[in-house]
Amino acid sequence: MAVVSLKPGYEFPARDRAEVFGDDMLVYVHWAGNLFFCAAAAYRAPKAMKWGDFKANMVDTLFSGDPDYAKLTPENTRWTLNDQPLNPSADVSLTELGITHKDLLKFEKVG
Amino acid sequence: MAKKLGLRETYAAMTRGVNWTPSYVKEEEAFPYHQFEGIKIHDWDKWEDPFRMTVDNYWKYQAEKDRRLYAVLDSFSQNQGHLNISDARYLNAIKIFLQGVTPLEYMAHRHFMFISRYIPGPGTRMAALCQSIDELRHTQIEIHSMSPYNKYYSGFHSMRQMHDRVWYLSVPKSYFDDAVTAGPFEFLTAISFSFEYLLTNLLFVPFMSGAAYNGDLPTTTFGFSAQSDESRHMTLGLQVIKFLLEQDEANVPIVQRWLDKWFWRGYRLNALVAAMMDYMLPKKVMSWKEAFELYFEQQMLDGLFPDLARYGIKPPMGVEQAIKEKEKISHEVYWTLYSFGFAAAFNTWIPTASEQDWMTQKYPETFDKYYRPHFEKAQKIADQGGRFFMLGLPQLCQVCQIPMLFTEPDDPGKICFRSTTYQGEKYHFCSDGCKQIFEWEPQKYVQSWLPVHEIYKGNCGGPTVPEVLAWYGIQPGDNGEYQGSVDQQNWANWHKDLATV
Amino acid sequence: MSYDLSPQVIEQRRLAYDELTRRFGQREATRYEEGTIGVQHQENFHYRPMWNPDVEIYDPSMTRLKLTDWYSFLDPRQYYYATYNQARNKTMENLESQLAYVSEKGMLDKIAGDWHNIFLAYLLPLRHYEYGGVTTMTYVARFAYGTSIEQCASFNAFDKMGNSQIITKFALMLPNADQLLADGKKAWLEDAHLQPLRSMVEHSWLITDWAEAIIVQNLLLDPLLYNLLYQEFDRVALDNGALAVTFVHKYMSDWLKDNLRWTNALVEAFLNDEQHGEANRQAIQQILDGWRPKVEESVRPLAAIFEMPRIKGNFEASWQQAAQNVDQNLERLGLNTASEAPAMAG
Amino acid sequence: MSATTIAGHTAKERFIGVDLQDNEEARRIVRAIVRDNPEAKVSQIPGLIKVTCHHQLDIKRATVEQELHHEWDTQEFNLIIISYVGDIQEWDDDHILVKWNTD
Repeated sequence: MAVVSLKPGYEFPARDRAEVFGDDMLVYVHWAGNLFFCAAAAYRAPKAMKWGDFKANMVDTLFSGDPDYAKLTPENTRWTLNDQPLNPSADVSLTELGITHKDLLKFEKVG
Repeated sequence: MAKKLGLRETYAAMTRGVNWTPSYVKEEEAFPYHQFEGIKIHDWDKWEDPFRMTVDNYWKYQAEKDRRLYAVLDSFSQNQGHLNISDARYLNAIKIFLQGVTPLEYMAHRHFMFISRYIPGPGTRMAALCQSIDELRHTQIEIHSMSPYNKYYSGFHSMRQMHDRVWYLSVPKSYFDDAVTAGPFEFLTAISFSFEYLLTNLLFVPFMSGAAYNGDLPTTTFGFSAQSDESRHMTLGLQVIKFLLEQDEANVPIVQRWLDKWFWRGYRLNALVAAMMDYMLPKKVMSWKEAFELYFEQQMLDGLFPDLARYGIKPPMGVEQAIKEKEKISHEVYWTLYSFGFAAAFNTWIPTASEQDWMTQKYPETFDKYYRPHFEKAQKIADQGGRFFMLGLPQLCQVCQIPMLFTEPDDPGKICFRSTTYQGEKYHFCSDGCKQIFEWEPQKYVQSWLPVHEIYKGNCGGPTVPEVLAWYGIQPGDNGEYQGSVDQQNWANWHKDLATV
Repeated sequence: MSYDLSPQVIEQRRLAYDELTRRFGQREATRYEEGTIGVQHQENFHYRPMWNPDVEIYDPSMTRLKLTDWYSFLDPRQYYYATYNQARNKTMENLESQLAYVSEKGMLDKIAGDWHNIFLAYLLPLRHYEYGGVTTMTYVARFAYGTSIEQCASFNAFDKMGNSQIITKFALMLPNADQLLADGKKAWLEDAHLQPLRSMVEHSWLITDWAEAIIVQNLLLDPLLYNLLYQEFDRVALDNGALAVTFVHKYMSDWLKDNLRWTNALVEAFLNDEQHGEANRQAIQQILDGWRPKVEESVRPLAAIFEMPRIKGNFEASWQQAAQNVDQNLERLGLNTASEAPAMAG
Repeated sequence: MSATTIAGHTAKERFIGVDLQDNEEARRIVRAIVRDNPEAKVSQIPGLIKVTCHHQLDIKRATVEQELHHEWDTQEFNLIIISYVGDIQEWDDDHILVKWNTD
């Protein structure tokens, strides 16, 4: 059902639309299967940032707060982007990996 | 000599009798807002207000209530009553109340004036006018009741600034902003019915009883005193719904959708209360689950909804999920507050061993399996001199604005992610309910002021945590771990001194 | 009590809420200050109102007047909810005991029969006037900026409802009350001498600038009407032995004085604002000059009631006196009065 | 009934009731309520007294006045009521009636 409004044209630009963030974008990262981290983390990251930098400077910094994070290796970690498999390599940019504004990344320990 | 009139006749003469339809200005110019929502009213005289409160009686009884209330507050301050609460940890629940709920009382005050101004029915206008100034009363008695605590404890000092800015307070703020920006009948359905009738007992009664049990005299006193006004507000809420449903069959689906929306909005807001009840009261009256069963399932589902079924109204969207969630939300929310405690204006802590055992007993299906392990791991970190925080910012639900912490209804081990795309932008939701609410009115929720995104846009004082905390008005001691906090140390010192007197 | 008071010194960490210490420095705050200053939300509103997307939930642009600091106005009566209620409860108890006395002594039975018709010509219809004033003031209470202003407007709205009900209460003491109330409403809707007033009230509901609404109702309309009826016509009632109603008149005229206290203080705050004072002065003067003739035209037909009692009143003298009272108040505020204003066309 | 067949929820017996502040006046009024509504159940949780009943709860001025030993205006009930469950169907000079609309 559409919004009901007395005045026609009850229409506003999305407050957090992609253009507001310029060359950056918002990305969410969730550690699936470990709810010691209660929710996905939100980041503002440059679109051109290399995956390796993103992982080392943003993801690792936060999730290493759980001692169990040390048990994760590239081999036993599975990544998804919007629930589709993702095989990131360190020197590829976020955009090249297909990540766009407000996308959800999940990682999970397998095996 | 005139005959003595009863309550009913006096009330009718004083409210109904004075109203008239304007003829020198167009009616739709004087009352422009009560039709755009599609609600049809044929006869305002069918409105019943069983309370029949007139202004003279109002002044009389309210003055008496306040006389009693302020006598207690004065005596509390004179006698250093704050030293008699069960434990300083308890006050963290009260800080959240002042930061989160008191500003909503004020919002209600202002917007019931809107209802009183723009609804053309005289019974409704009088009831709304009384409720408006009642809500001003609640704002002020809460501020006054907590003022003595502010003088000795952290977290009470900047209620309004925090409400406008701090991340977890955007949950209650966006809830009420949503209600007041809707049309008048939706506002009444949202606040008078869904909040004041459907959910108020769940929020207030166990909470105030908890205050009584934990020796918090001011909160007990203002709470019960406010609740006596609340009974009038509940009556208004139930009357609003019955009246809308009886006036025109075409109102039924509109009201049903509002009920669906506002039950879910209010229920999500209550998730904060769930955490406060189970984790922040050192002496516990009942668990969230028990309160939910008594005040929602028994009183509302079994009590109220059969009455509404005759109009074709069904229990609201999301009720099944809420029933499933009673086993888990208090734990999921408290764990989130603990994890982000560095940025909150209250303290958090690991529950004591006996408190954890109480949780096991109250939540045998879930606590030991899903939540106790978090506290054990956090304890291990603490034993090594650390304190676990999730040192980042969480993803938030676009509608309820709570971090995306809720799990799938049937799997407490898996976060519930929902999303949609609107005009090329992605939106994320914590539940089917919040997603549905967005899809009904996307033009509204694309405007949400999401605290996490605002920080990243640079609108909250700066890019670093200290800058954001300064912008929030959070001062050292307000936030973080309770053990070793200013409040904890003071409490220990004050009671050590007392022992030697 | 689990401890001994005398040797116990526990140092206070704070004297008051931050909002207040920022403003007043390190000192304790009063309950009025705590419950008023800075309470209204100020920023980061989530959604625009569907009923008017052009404004924010609280929006300073809803009046053309401006204050550099919206809390430079504080209620001189220092009313917050509790003190307001106690004050009103006291005056109400006083009125009730007076009305009980009136009833006990059968004073209403002794009023000459023509007074029932006179009540029908002013007092009974005026309970609708008061109710119309509620409508104007609830608008102000919702849209005024800042708690200190809207709180006064909220009490003002509730008072107006009270004033309306006090008239009803009085009417209910009269024989045939039901009929009198019905006839009073008919008079309000139809009688010629009341139509300009009803038109004025209905038009005041459409004023969108809330400060304008306060100025019109509280500085012009209420004072002129109250002075004319509850001061001037009160003397006529006394001359004619209608003692019973004088308690109601007195209540109303005391209320007007009380209500003028906050209104005048608010106008002074607007006029004295360092940055916006001069612009405010011009705007207020324009509002006064624009509305004064309409207000006078709406009240003047009440001349009719001065002719009704056995001992007639001198309407022209009373009118001069009532208008003069309005002027004196405006002069005290440093504003121009009707006589000084440029002649208004139409 | 369809209205209350909710997954995960077992319907219990329906009741109505009032929650009152635990003070001297309320305790006396509760005595009056129990006299007029013999099946009413009284229970206590910290700070408040719960009076619950199936079907209906009728609070009568005359009985309350006998218990209080002074005149009592039904509107004074406003001073002690904290909450209620049900629908207040009547509140006049002589009594206050709480019940649901359907049985």
